[in-house]
Amino acid sequence: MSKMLHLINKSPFDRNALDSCLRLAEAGSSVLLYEDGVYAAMRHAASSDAVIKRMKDLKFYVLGADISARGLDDISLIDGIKVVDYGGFVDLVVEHDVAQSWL
Amino acid sequence: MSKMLHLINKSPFDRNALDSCLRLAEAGSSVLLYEDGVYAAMRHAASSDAVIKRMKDLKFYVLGADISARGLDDISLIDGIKVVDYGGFVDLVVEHDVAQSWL
Amino acid sequence: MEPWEEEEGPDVVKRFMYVNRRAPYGTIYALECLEVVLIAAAFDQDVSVVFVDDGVYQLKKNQDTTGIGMKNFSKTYRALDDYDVEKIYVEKESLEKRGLAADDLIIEVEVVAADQLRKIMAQQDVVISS
Amino acid sequence: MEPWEEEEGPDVVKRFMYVNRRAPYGTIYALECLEVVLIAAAFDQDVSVVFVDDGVYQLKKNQDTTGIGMKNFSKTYRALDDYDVEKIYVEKESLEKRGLAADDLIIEVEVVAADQLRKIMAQQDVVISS
Amino acid sequence: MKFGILINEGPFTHQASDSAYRFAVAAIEKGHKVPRVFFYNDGVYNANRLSEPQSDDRNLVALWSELGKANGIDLVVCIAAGLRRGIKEQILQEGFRISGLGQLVEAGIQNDRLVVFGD
Amino acid sequence: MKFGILINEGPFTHQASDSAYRFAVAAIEKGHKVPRVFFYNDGVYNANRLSEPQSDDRNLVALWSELGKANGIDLVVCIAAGLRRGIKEQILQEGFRISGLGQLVEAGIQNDRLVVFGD
Repeated sequence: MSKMLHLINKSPFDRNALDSCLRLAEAGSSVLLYEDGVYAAMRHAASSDAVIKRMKDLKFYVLGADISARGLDDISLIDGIKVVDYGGFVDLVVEHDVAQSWL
Repeated sequence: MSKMLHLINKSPFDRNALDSCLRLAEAGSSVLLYEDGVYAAMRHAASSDAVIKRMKDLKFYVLGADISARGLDDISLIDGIKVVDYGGFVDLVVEHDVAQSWL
Repeated sequence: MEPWEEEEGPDVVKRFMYVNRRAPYGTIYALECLEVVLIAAAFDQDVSVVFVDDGVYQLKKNQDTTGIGMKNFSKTYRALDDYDVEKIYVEKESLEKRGLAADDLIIEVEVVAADQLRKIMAQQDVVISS
Repeated sequence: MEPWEEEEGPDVVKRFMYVNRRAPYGTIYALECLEVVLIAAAFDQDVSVVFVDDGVYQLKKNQDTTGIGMKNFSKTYRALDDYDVEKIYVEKESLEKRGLAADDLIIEVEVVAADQLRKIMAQQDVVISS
Repeated sequence: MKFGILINEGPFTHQASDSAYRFAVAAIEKGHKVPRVFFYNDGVYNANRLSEPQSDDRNLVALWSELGKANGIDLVVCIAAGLRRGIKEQILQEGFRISGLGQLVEAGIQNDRLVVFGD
Repeated sequence: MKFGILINEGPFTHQASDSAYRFAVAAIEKGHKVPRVFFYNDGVYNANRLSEPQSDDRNLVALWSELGKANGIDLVVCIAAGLRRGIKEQILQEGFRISGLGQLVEAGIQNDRLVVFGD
């Protein structure tokens, strides 16, 4: 079985990309939140529970440059989501067998 | 107060346009579903209840050409949604004071 | 002379509302809508700007776009006041859903509940969304 | 000779999955993804096509685009079989949410539940979404 | 009645320009006027005369140009949106002109309705 | 490792091309290869050399062209997607070439990973 990296670049409030990914991501795979997808990494948002619920069997990452761009450095992230830079994005793609973009 | 025509061209399953419109449309205004918005006119879909709930104080219309294009002629519409053609779309814009597109 | 000039005098004032429902940077709509508002301010019309849904993120403080290589236009919202664009509304429910409050925003705005915003929206002559 | 030809032989077979999550006509993604699949079929690779979320609408029977002036490409899905594209999956939950069933679709597909689809998705080498 | 139309998306990728075109045709058939269509955001791509759809597909660039000519519609491409996207005079379809955002605001002031088509 | 990249959106309207560019730069800095970037859907607009962003804005058309030249990246614009949208040789930025969809499938076959950036 391939180890998958799921890429989410859409806001969880506007699009169903995160919902569908959380429904269809196999246990043990990883999710990288970037672009408008980073809003899903915020604690205390209406979307937080859905993410937290799958933290037991999925690993979550978020792109720091997109967090800073959107002024979210002062907002708490959900515990256990790891911040990466573009180099870390590349490393994640290398470490997983397949990258799936939820467009 | 202006009599408003709300224009929805997005699927209720993918975007929040319909939800936000239903939350913010003043009683007495109208909603035209067109393009991918026509999926919200279908009966027996997960989105149907939200539409039905506001049928008591909003009028709903759907663009027939977009229904046929998507092969929905054989699917039941929610009772009380009126089908219009592009001429009817124009008439609705004329009959209301303002058209608001929920992009 | 254009046909409409026969019907309407030059001093008609309409209520224009610009509606922002999308986050900044992920798409260009926030920036290009702001560009319209700045031009619109030069016309003697009644201008309102509304931020609902992900549009409220446009006003988030502390934006720093260095890492994504895009222009940070968030400070331009501060210029709206100089352009006499003073009716700026943010929906309360949209803020709450995103765990944000008024003091997270880069400018002072009028935070309005959905049922108030409904009434404000229903008082416009032209609504431009992007 | 390109650098990769040194490393991989010509007869490597990869599992390609094309994922469709959007309705037809409202956007071009459905059509342009179908165009990729038809080309991909000419390569000797293992091809799967998946329809989830609004993507299931692409396969709805009885599409008639006369009124919107766009090309009806729904019958092209029937050609997939001639191109030996036989692994066509539709998610059960997506159909149900939209009040649709397998016999509403223009071609025969394998309707799979979300937990089966998870496993199918996790067996691919390349995933192309549009 | 006079309609202003604002189109925010290019041809093909979204249905916006198709819907706007059909709306404009229907309005004119009913005796209304469409004094101006303003092309903003990716809408500026509707004016690219190099656009060459497949022979069995509609050609929105040509359709707008012809509708404009036949009905005196002012087809305005936003200069700022067009510059960054590379829609300039040298590839501009006949019948379109390039101008500023003020033309959009004017369309809102001078017409009875402004209808926005986008994503 | 070798990465293929697929870009489905044009510059400006979506962040896709920006993100893909930064991903490609980071990959190259880490010693990986990016043999090919394929531009599909509205992604073909990234190759329009008439694009002229404001002076304080980034110019993705130029950035891709330079990155491609410096690192031998094959920048391929889909011929079918480009034709309908009017992205043709006469306005093609240096460093890009126009070819068929087979080049995308090839990029999937010949690279270790294919990463898709879109809307």
